[in-house]
Amino acid sequence: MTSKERIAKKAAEQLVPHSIINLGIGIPTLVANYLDKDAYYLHTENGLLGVTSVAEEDVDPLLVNAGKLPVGEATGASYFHSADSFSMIRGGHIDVAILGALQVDSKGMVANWAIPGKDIIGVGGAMDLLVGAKKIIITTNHVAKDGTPKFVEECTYPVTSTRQADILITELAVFQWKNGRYELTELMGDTNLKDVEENTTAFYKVSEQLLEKRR
Amino acid sequence: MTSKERIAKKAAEQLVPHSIINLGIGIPTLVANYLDKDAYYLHTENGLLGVTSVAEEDVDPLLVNAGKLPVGEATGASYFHSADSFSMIRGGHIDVAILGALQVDSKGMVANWAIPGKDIIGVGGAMDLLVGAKKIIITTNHVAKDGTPKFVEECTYPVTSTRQADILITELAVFQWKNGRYELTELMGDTNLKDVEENTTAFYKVSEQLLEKRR
Amino acid sequence: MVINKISIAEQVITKVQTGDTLMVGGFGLVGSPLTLIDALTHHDAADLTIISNNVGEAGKGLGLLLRQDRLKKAVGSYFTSNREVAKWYNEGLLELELLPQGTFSEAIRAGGAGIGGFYTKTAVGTDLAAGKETKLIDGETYVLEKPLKANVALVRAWKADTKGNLIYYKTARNFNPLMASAADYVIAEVDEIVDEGNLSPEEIVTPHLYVDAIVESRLILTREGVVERDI
Amino acid sequence: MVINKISIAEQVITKVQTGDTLMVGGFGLVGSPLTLIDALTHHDAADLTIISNNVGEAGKGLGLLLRQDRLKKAVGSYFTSNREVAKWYNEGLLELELLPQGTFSEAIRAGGAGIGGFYTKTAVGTDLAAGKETKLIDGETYVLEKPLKANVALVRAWKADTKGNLIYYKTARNFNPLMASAADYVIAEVDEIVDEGNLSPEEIVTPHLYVDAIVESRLILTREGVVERDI
Repeated sequence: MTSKERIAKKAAEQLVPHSIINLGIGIPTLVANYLDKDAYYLHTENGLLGVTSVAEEDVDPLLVNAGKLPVGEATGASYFHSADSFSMIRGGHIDVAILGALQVDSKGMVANWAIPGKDIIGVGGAMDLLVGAKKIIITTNHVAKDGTPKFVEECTYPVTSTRQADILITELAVFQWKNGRYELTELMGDTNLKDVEENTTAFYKVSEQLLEKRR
Repeated sequence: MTSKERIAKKAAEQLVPHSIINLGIGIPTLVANYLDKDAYYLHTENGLLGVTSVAEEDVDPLLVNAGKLPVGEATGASYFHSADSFSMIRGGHIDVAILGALQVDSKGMVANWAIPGKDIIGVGGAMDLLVGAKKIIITTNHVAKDGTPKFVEECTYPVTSTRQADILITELAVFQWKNGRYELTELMGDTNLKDVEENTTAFYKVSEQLLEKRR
Repeated sequence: MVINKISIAEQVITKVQTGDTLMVGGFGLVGSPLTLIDALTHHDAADLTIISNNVGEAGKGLGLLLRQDRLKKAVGSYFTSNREVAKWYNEGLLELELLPQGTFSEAIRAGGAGIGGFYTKTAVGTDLAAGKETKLIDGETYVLEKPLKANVALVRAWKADTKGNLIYYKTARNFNPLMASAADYVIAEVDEIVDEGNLSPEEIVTPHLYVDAIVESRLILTREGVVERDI
Repeated sequence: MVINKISIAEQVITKVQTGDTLMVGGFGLVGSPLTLIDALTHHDAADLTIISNNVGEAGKGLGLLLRQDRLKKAVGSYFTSNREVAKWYNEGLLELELLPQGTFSEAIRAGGAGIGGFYTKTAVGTDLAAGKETKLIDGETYVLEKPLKANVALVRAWKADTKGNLIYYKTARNFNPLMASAADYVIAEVDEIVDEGNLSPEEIVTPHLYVDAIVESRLILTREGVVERDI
């Protein structure tokens, strides 16, 4: 399994069966591979509840997800227009949104739509999902391609919302937002606490249970 | 023909073929009898575009108009929920609303939803229709049951909207809202100007064409 | 976690608690969840705030709950359809909040859609805008209206599939799809339950994510009035 | 007064005038009115403001009009899907107004529904709410968003009946029904025109009162890209 797949699998484990899930582009899309397709309902903001994967020979160019990739239609699926779709999102009817991020900070803020110095010309549904979904899970590589931390003290990129992300999952660790701060609740694979520390500039607490276990 | 029927027929004559019409309760409902059913599209705010009359044997208790009376479904009709229906009304997609009134005044204000001293417990779609329809035609008896004028200097009943009614049709005359006042443009049947004057406390102008014709 | 949404009216109606705000679909009795209302008359929740276009008719539909003195307040657009409402109101036994029908519908949609408020021209300058905030937008005056939400919604649809997707029948649709989106717990009464996949994905009006429980209707509106169905 | 709404793309596209604001349906090329856009590339209206989620793709769909320098401004949520947009924007040849996708959809619906403005929590505290009015409602901060309207809407549907009722195909529905409600003149491009009565009244998504003209599609999106249909 690649590190991206491990992140996706870990995200899938956070989900309660029969919940309504919206998956963002990138690692979040991989989460679908670890879900029982009859027990989870995937929503895509361009207007479909009941997203499935599609075999190459069944691809319909007019049936796509929010990343404009071809998808399939589950039994019991439904289509709706964009205002109805975002009513579901903004109105709190999506149980979990799993999103990627450029940065996440100590205060729980997520930046995932714009890079300073580059043109700000696309946002899509990111802001609506971050505000509206009942639970937010961020899946991302722990550091950027240049090796700099993505889990930082304070976002230097424009934030997507002032709402905290509930869970942050990287190839190194899982962090849960609890009592106004992130708590490292689980180390991924053979990662140790020092690996996380060295690659993180954000403030976080290590959970008591985890410290207990490591003693 | 009864006087109500004459009012309804006159209202029907004001309509442009292929327009979208919403008919209120009472005299407005009768207007449908004078329309070519293939050339007018009747909207009812409880969620149907394409209202027709229905034969007694075909009555469906779950297919009614805004007055909760059984109606039929035209070819090419469509059903929608109440928010979509009022989007059509408020959004300016209804060409004409034909409504009854308790009072209409010199300023064009209409009162048709509440009577002072009686309980104010029902408004329905009256306010939305008066605000949203492109054109408002009021059809009403010229005087109340007790003989007092309904076309008055200033409404003493609570107004339904601050928007002027475009046309007022009674069994005595037709008035058109022009340049900030009503103009009497047509006398009904053998009514003369004195009949109108004696039964009206509102200010109105008699049209030049009518005065010309009567000379 | 709900897997099987198919429920018994008498059991699922216990979701309604004393003091709750309830949305109840229907335009008069058309599209009204008569079976669920009947179940509610046999359940003891009181002090209810009812968000419904009407309070049914005299002694019918929601009119039954009024006679049982179970309603604290009613929010709707046309209470005139039940002549008993005025009496209860005048005796101080029932509070009323009257909204134009378009504002009422839009407020329910806003409640379901996460909209904090909206501006409409409807009612501006009338008694129904008295005390409400107004705003001049592009030279026209609008009144601010707030969203409506509820603890429980009782709606009526025509068919449900086993997942909880709903379609509606003719003008019995009215407020039902809106209310299904604006309550914490949504119970749909339907005439027929079909297997999933039997409703076309394009024609589904209420997607299953809005529906928590499905009840098969026992009481229906016919030309002869409200009757028990032959099942 | 329109009786026969069935039109020829090249003729009806002349409704679009220089300086107009245009709504154009589609999520990328999915559900995009490709035939009408093609007709527009052969018509001389310029200085257009385009309200569309994207400006098509590079050299495809609305991307063709961009290359022709016919666009003054674009209002949408995700211009990244056409890599040429940034270049035009940076050279000062194209104005952009970026909205969150939910706000964008809701603003179009509001335009069609006579709503003067609405409050959303989306974008509060972000760069996209900069300069916008906010309001504290029940302890939470919302941002005021204005309705979007247009002179002409170009939409794509699956089938129209001869009256102009529309139904849509899968995720090609997207913004099309909303835009059909929010413009003074609405042209629908469809794959098939059926007789009235052939669409079920319960499944019609866009009632005919919203549609002024119907054009049969000539260009469609297939797995091989945009191609001419065999008719």
